[in-house]
Amino acid sequence: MTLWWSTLCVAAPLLAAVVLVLRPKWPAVIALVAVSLVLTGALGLASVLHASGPRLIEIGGWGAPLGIAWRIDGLTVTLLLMAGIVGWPVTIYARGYFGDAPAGRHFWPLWMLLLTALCALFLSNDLFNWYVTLELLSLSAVALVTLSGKKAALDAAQRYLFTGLFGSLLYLMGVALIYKAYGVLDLTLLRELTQPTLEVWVALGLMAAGLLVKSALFPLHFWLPAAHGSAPAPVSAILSALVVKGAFYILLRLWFDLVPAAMPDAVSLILGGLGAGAIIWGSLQAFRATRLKMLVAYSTVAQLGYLALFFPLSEAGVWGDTALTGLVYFIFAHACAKGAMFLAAGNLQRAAGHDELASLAPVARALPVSMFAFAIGGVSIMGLPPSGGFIAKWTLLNAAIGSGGWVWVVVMVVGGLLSAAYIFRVLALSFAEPGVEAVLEGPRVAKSSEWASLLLASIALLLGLNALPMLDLLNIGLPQVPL
Amino acid sequence: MTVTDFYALVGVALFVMGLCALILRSRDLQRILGLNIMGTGVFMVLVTSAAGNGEVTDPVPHAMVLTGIVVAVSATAFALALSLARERRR
Amino acid sequence: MPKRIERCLPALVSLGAVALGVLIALAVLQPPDHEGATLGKVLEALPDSGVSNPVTAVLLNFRAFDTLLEVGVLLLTLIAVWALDLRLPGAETLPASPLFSSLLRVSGPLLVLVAGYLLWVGASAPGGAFQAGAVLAGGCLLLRLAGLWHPPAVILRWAVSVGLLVFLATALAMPFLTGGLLQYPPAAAGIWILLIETAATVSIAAILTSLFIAREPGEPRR
Amino acid sequence: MIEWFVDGLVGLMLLWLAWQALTSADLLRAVAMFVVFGLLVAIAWTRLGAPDVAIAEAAIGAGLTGALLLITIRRLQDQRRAGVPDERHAETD
Repeated sequence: MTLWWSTLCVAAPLLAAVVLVLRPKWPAVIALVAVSLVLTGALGLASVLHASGPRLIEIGGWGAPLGIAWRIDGLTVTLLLMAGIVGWPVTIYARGYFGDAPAGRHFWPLWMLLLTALCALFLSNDLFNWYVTLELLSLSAVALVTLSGKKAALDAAQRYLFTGLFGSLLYLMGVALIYKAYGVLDLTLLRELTQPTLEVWVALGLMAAGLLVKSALFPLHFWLPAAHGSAPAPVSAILSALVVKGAFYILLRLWFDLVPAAMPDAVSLILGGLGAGAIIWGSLQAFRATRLKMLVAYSTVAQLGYLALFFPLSEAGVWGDTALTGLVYFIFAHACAKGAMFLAAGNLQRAAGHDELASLAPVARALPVSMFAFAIGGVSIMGLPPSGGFIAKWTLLNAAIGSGGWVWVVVMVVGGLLSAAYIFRVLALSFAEPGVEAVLEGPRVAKSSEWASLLLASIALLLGLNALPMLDLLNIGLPQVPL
Repeated sequence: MTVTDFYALVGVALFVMGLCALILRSRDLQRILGLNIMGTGVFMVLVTSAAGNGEVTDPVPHAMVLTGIVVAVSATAFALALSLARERRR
Repeated sequence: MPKRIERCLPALVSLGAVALGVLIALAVLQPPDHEGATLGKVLEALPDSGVSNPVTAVLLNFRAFDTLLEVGVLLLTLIAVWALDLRLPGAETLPASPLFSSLLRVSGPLLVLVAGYLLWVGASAPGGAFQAGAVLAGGCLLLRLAGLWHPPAVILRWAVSVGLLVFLATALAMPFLTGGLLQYPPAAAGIWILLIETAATVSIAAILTSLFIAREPGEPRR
Repeated sequence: MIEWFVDGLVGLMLLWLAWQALTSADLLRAVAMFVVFGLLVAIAWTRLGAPDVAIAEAAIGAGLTGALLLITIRRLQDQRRAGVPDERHAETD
């Protein structure tokens, strides 16, 4: 059964993409079916995981090192669930957003291929297979950014493309060095093999650099705000919620299975320092942003910093496990909250015909559902109870306090305050003096788009109210740092 | 140093040259050439890892490079189309 | 950025890149730490793979999942280029000349023949779907230059997707036959691989040709 | 000895051609250099015992990529000559 559940996650969106190329009718329905199947597959895997624990699936029946294997454990299944859960509202939203516009015709197959790439990436356990999924992921992401056809979006897409390809090639060079040294690509096998030698350090450095560029860790985030800010709203949501997490997931797997135990502490400190830099810098930029979508995009830069804080915390023995739990929960909660914020921002932009913060107030009052969705998403981003973001940050904070990492505690608290500052800039729009009558210049916003943003935001909230099942799931087969 | 090592070093040099061009050149087309040459450098390191030991060569790196070449041409086609589109909206 | 830093940028970048290159070069020159673990397995499993060319065996059997996704990358690129909506002028053909048309009459069938040969021989010697597809695309482009390439939109859409469709259908059919994803029954593996490769060759040729033309079929012409 | 001579020549030519392709200000010349570079890479693959890769490199890496680069240069020139921005892409939304 495990085979079918996991196959479903990859095959359903891939088949949908081909069908959409062949016969572009009822695209939203086909996409919705595919996303539902991904979700079904992920839920099926979760139940199998509960019943019989983590396992490997050997594609082609060869097994490593000859063939490629999929790895089913708590981390994989949690992230697959994330893809399915975020995919649902985004698909509904996109149907209302694109309508019959020509750009929409291409959105659907590209989105399905992106989802295929993401699911294959989360399942994979093979260094070269990851390269292929990474390319599929970034190329589809870049193509989605171009859909608005505007000059700014095309320029951002070009930068995104070059940066992404650059990152892939750095990663591939690292893979080449590893293969040269050990003749193996499977991560589980490599875990037993890698030694702290020069070639392993160089390879790891290259792979990490490539993946950090792709996951936009400060100061390698330079491509992100323009790309995420100028893409069509459903695309921004997909990029911020899901795509950046793909590269980070690989980094996380490498951290657990490829990095030899003799890793100098300085490396994780540097990564943590970059994370702290991201939190402070990204938040300040978000606070200074004049456009709503840029504000949300810079918020992503800041939030990605929390992911990097995990690395120094992971080496603190038992607190490392706590930190990992917090991290994965953070990834999930951020995906829902940030996705919801981008969708809501897209509604405001749609209705107003622009997204200049200074003159959005009338529109904000005209779209209470979207504002409410933005607010709930914001609560989770700030890390206030009872949201998923609260559970995630609380867990990370616990790990930091428990392991005596007071610097990280301070960074997280300051980051929370700063995020509150920029999110309240947006929420204040609702409470502005009612003097100006709402002038809606843009096209009408579909009701389904408004409710889709609220749906996603509510999931972020639900993650906080009902955290235990999720936490149980992701603790199955938790990866361990080599000691 | 063997012939294989020599080619591996050529590959590294190509990687470095392509990388510099990608960062320093301003025109799209030159940067795309840079990416392609950088990729060729990586492929060369991969292929030399196959010829490493013994009489029989390992086919896995060859398959990886074949895949890589196809991915590279796809990315190149897309990048070129994108630069045309950008030029049009200028 | 201050002017002075900007002026030094090329030197700084080059210096950094060269330093990186030296590190990679040192790593590359380290002797390998293995006796070809994968290579041994490849040679051991080759008789069961359905083909005798080890590279084809890796691409379409041992690591076929990579190749499946790679065909996906090709199709993705085509959709991406179509989405850019370049609005290129209608036809980019060469003026008709008797020399060119006679060249075409000779080279057209020849290229199809070469492509078919490459596809067939890929099972046992260098060659395979990607090489065959590229050669076939060359032929299609020649036709296009002569103004003779007008496939109906529906056929072109099927041609670009049939490779992925057949590959995926095969992958999904295998669990019923052998119980494993993309796990061929050893006796018939060669036939399944040939089936996938044939479909893939058609798609690769169609996609590469369409990437070159860069205009979605069925789009209004300028 | 003769082998070293051939391989040394191929390797150094590769570096020289890559340098030319990357530094030439004339784009057409750069692309021409790149195509020759691709063909030489194919030779390098055969020297390294990878004939499958060599065929693919010659057909795709040099041939197809080269053709794509050339047609793009031509299309860029055409577009510049036409010079009229497309109304349908005027900034909306």
